[in-house]
Amino acid sequence: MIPLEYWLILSSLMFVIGAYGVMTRKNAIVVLMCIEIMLNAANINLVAFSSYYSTLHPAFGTDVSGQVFALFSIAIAAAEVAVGLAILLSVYRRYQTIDVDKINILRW
Amino acid sequence: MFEGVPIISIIILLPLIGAIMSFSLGRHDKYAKWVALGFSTAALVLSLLVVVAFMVEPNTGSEGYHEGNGFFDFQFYEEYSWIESLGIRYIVGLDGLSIALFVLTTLLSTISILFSWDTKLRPKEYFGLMLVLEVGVLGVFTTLDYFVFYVFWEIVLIPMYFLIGVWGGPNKDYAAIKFFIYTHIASLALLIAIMAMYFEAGANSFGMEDIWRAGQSEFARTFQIAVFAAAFFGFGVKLPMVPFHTWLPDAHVEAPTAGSVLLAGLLLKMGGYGIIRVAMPTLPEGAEALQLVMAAIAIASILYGALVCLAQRDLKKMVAFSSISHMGFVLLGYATFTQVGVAAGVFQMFAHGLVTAVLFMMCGVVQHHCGTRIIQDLGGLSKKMPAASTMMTIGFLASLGLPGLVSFAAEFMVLASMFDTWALWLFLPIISVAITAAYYLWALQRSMFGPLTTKIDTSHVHDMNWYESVPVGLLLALIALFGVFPLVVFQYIDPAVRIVLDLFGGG
Amino acid sequence: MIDWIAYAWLIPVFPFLAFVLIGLLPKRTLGWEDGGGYAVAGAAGALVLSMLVIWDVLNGQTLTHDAPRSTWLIIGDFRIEFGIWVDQLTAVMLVVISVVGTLVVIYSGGYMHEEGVGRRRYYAEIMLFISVMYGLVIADNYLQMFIFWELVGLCSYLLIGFWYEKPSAASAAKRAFIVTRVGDIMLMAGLIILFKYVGTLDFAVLFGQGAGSIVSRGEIPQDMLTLATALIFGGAIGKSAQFPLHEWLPDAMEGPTTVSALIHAATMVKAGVYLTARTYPLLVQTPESLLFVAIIGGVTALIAATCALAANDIKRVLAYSTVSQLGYMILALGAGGYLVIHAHEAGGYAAAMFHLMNHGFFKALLFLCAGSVIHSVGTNDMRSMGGLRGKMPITSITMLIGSVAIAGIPPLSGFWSKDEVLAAVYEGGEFDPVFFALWAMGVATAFLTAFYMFRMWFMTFAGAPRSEVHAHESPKIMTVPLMILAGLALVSGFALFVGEGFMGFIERSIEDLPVTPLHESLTDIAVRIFTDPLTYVSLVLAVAGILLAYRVYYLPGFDRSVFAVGVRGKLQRALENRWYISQFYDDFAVKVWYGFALVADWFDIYVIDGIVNGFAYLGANMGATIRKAQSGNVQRYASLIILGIVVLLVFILYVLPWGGW
Amino acid sequence: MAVWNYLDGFFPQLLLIAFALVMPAIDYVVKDKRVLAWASLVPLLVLAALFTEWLFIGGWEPPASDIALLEVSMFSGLFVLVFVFVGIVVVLGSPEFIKADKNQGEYYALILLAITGMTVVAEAADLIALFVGLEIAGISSFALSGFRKTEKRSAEAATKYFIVGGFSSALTLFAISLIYGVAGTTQIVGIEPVLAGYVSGTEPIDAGPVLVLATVLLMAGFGFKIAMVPFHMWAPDVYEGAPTPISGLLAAASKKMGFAAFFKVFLIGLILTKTDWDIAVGALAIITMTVGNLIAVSQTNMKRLLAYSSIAQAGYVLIALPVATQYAVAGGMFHILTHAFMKSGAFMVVAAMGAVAVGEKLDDFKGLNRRSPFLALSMTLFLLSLAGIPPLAGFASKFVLFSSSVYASFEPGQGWLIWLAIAGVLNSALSLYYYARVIKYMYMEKGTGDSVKIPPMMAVAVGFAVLMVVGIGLFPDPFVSACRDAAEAFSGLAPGWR
Repeated sequence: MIPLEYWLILSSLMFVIGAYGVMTRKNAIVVLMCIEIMLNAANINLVAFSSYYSTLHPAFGTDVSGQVFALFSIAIAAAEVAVGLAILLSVYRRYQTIDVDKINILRW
Repeated sequence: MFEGVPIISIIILLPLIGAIMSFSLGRHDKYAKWVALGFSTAALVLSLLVVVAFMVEPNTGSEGYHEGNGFFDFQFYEEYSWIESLGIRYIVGLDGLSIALFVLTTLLSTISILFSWDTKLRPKEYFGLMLVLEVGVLGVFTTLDYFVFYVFWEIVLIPMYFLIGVWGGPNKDYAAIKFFIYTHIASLALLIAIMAMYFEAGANSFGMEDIWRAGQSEFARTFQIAVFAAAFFGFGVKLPMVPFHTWLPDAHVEAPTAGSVLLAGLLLKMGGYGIIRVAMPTLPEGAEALQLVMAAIAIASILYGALVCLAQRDLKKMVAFSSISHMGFVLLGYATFTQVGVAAGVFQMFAHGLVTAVLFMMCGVVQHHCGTRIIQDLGGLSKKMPAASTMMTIGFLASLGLPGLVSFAAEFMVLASMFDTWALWLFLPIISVAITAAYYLWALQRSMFGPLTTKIDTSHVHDMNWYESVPVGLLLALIALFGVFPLVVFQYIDPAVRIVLDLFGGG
Repeated sequence: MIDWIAYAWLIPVFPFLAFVLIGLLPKRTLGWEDGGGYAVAGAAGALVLSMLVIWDVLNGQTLTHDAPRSTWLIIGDFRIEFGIWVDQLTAVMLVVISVVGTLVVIYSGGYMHEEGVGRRRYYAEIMLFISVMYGLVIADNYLQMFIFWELVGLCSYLLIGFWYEKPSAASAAKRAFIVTRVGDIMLMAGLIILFKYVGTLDFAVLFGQGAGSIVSRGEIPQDMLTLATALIFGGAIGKSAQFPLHEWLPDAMEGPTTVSALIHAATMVKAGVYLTARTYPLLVQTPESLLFVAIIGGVTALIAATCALAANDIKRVLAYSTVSQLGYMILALGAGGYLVIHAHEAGGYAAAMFHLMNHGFFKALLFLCAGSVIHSVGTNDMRSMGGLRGKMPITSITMLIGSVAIAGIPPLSGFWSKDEVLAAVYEGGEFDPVFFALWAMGVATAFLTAFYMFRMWFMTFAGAPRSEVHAHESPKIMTVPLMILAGLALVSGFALFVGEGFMGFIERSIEDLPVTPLHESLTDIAVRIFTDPLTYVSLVLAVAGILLAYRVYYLPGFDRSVFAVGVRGKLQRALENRWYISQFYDDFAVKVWYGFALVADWFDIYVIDGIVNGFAYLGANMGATIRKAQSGNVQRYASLIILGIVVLLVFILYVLPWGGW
Repeated sequence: MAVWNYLDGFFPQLLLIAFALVMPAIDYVVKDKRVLAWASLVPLLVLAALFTEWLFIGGWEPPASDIALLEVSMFSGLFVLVFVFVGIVVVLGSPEFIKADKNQGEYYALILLAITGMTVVAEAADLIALFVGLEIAGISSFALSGFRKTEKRSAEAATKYFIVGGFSSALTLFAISLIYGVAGTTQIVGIEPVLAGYVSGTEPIDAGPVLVLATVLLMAGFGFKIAMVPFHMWAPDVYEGAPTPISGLLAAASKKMGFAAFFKVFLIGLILTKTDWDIAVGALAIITMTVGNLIAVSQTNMKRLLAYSSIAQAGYVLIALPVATQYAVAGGMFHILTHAFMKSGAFMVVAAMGAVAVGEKLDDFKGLNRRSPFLALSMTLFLLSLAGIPPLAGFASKFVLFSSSVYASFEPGQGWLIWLAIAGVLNSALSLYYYARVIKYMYMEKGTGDSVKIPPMMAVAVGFAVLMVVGIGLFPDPFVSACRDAAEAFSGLAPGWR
């Protein structure tokens, strides 16, 4: 069995990569994708912790709530993407761009 | 006389009703002054009846009498629950400390309304706000629950903010906001002090008496010092004390005359009243620990205020600074912790209320008739306005502590108690007596005497209107009356002050 | 037989009623001279009652500690009561106030005739003054006295500034008030000290009345009593225009001459002397204060006399003369205290009060004469007078009588009292040699007094007219009071020899001190006066002064330009500038205090308020800087979130444990 | 009926969702779009009536939830009531504001859904429910803020809100996953016993940096919702760009949802490690109120000003967290309650002005007293209440809130808490500066333009908020009691909590 740490390292890397992408990429679609990466990093965590539950918490037996949680979050992420894309579409109509640097008439 | 009648609540409510009526006059705003005068006069008349009914030698069993058992004894006592979950009650009552200020409030409000008789700009708001102000001040002087006290305390700010901001002078924006925020910060210090006392007392009550009673055993010395410092700051800014006084000259200079009258005549008294009603009795050890601080601030206010007056060019600003100096006497009297000093301090509040009202009204008269208050531009006005000049002279003389007028007894007794406590340090505050004479007489000489000024057009200057001379004349009569017979007021103050000092443990 | 003395409290009521009526009645009901009628009635009513009271006092009645009282104030254990106090000392003051007051009011009917509408104010203020002056002298405790003390100061202020449109008058009035207030502060402080230790300011308690002195009763430490008496005397320094606060009195001559006569010669300025005399039971327990009193008196007498030498304003000459004579009285009181302490005799005290009374008459006379001259000539400057003797015979003669009286030529009143004063001072030398020096100063003053008085008289009435003025004698309403006062100046000195004699009369007011009554018969007094060589010393000097003035200012051929060069020139200029004392006040005191005020004002605006506004500025404008971080770039927002997370992590993981929370 | 037994705990949500679902249909049917508003008011009014009866009168009680996802207590009930009240105000204020827009059915549906999400968060007993609730509310409000598709600013606001919101959701979810890993449970009340080793057969867990990381990430995630500095940057932009009633919804309700989550997770789940986060949260509270107020001073757009003011108000409520007493929670709840009314009311005033084409710039408020005395007076009351001037609601709640920190500071070692109160009052004074400026504009400056007529539904919305602000100020007793009951219920959730 792959040690838990490996999963955690993977998820952490994905999380950091996603965060980095949100901060740096100019294309709003890519930013959206980076957010998805971050959400999925958390999903990996949830599933991994659920799988290794009995080693982590020997007193409690097993628990699947992490995996349930992951299912919920996948669904939510999907909804979020749907709304997000719609919003980006309407932004593109008004701004003729989805470069997040250019979308800044609201400030100060 | 008022068995079973909640007379104090009625007196507080009357101006409130008047204010609401005045605000809702719509286009008939020329009647606003009549509404305001009617309701404030009604309150005045009732408050005078209250004075008549007030028992100097109380009959302890009578209705509305509330025995303090060590705390102040109140008459016309009313008590209703308000916010039960926090132990907040609406309690009002009068005793010797408050009754003079209570009547002063109704009196000065009525007089200021009369004095503003020719207000043309937005009269219904103007007179409505004056009445709201009266409500707030009346509440502060009568309520006996800290929470309600604070509520009234803050309510006062709003009408005054508007009075300065709408009807004020050229720099009114700055002055109004400065007044509002500066005094609000002080109020918040007071608020924290009130919260601290409430919790430390643990009586689940904001009642002054309850907290005092619990505090007898619950308030440790360090706690008292800290809370007294906060409360003293809160009250002291209102007083105002040096160096937290700078809101006052600005507010006064810009405020309309009646606003200045109420500001100096009543709002400053709230600070002085708070110290004697709240801070000193409830936190005696704190007061004792900070006695020298109080005294030092008082003396600094007295001297500094007087000195700055000498340099003023604006008549009204001079009067404003003189208030700082004179209110310093109040604080100095308190700081002595002697019967004479504290009683004289309380009396000085009353005296200053009457005198300063006259002074500000006279400044208003000068401004109104001559279009300027700059002393250097005035001169020789006696010729043009003899009545105004006479009244101004008497007002100034009263303010500089001329015997036979009301301030003298207070100042003399404060100084006497000062010597009693600090011996020859007496010579510091007493210098101000000469400086005060100097700035008043100098101002009088340059504004009223000498040849008629040519710096302003004086062709249209005429003497005071009836609505100016009647209020001022009435106040001057009272100034002389209480100057000759101070006992009329002292008889109320003295027993209450005795209770304050008893709270100091043998004081 | 009505017990008039019990009605002494009514004396001030008459003029006060007149004051109220004149002040409040409609103008058309005021009648003669716009209220003059009410004024005369008020003054006369008080005069009549005063005389009745004085009659009672002469018959041995007094009203002191058993007088009826009313409560003014109760604070805690203190009860401040007001009452009346009539003894021999009060009686002397009553005589002066009532007589001079009434005559001045009558005289005003002529003198103020041209004033028009201002007369109403004038009479009201004069009536108020007379009323409170009575109140001052019948007060039975220091606080009550202080109240009236301040009120007479107020009236003085108002009346000096009567012609307020003259800048110099307005300024002089203000000065007078402020300078006397400096004295009043000292008085107030002194009273406060007494009040603290004794718990009351009633004369009856303070003066012991048989219960021993307050020091011996252990109520007040000796050093505090000394301080208190010195401070109380400080009040007298201000009110009686003693050095170094004397300069206000010459300035006060800006008021109408009647006011100068009444307030600044006969009555109010005597209040300081009265106060010092009244405080005698305390003063004699503090020799240091007494010495202080005497020195101030002596110095004042001499300095004021020198200042009078070079004055050209007729009223200023009289004003300095007043200051000088007040110095005499104070000097006599100081010396008299030593006599009471060491010899148990009241000579100095009695002399001071005797001089007070005589001076009240002759100085009022001199002022009213000067007023008559000014009324006629229209100027105060003696350099434009001269030769008025023929045109104003009554004025010139009455003024001559006054001048002779003040110069101390027998048998006019000034001689007797001045002689008694100098004798008392000389006698004090037995107990402290300083008094010999003070006596010498007094004698020198006597010489100078004679000189400058006659300089004035000669410059005014003798010689040829120095300007084109159509002088004429004043109307009867003015000259009759002059004649009455002249008569009094002639005869009041003989009070020394009437009845039990003035000395015997007045010393009864301090007999508790204790004082051994003078066992001199009235003839003994006369004999003592005329056999004492010192009498002749001062007499000869006075005559010499007159002759010198005659030589310099009357006989032709004296070249007065010698006064303008060399050392004499410097001296002349110093005298003309009143020893630069006035300049000192203007340049130093006023400018320094005003400078302080300007600095304080600057401090207030730029430092205290500057700090307040600085905070306000920060609050109002810091946001404008911070909000620049809100760039509108959403990625910056996300970056800031990450940054915040990192900072929080560092804080919790590293700073928090390290900080020792 | 077995299903119903599981679902009856969800009945408020079900009611809201049901109405949300029929909205587009109604939109399709009716011509007068105001009917939509009336329809969406139905569930809100029903819930408002029921919860008011429960919390303030007694009688009706909500059915208890049989599943472990939700807890129904007075604590959650009060939050639900706040959300519902805000919903009422927002819905009342909407028809006039969006009368020119298309797809109004979706608008109301989304409002109802957002409120549904909020109520889920309020009632959540499990981190799963919490997260789902946050996302339902979040996604609905992303869409709502971009509702005016034709407007550049609305679209931009939605984009920013969405990006930052999604980012924050990710942070939250990651944190929750870590907590799950450490504590082995998603039950909020279950976390503390595990960490403390109360559960039989377990030792206390020293999770160390992992738990700290989770805590900090949660701070960021929830801090985003409540616009806590430095996670606040989106708020002014979004409030400004979104349709004004939606700004009101975000400020008055969405923010409160963040607090519900914050209270639950930090004061129940993470109470054991309070010493790790209390100073940090206290410091952030002070920074938040100060920054919010300072920047608000320099604003010229009214909505933006109110946004910064909301940030500052969030700082005040945050005081309750480090203080962490029952009284503090009551104070926090009370301020949440009053702030909901004052802020939604203030936004409704701005919305009303927008609806009658007056404008939302500060300059547009000049002389408002002449143009619409009602709006000017209402705004004045809201602003004074926000500043904490008695006797208005904001004063009463600030009083309770600040006093809780004063009280707690008497405890040994807790003296630093007094600084929270001091910072709070100083900030109140600072905030007075810009509130007073608005009042000055309305009453003391001369404006242009004629008097305006306010649409009746908006007037009702504003009037309702005014009524509550004044009413709570004058008679705070029932509200204080309700907050105390709520706080008691709250502390009852976690055994051993003081």
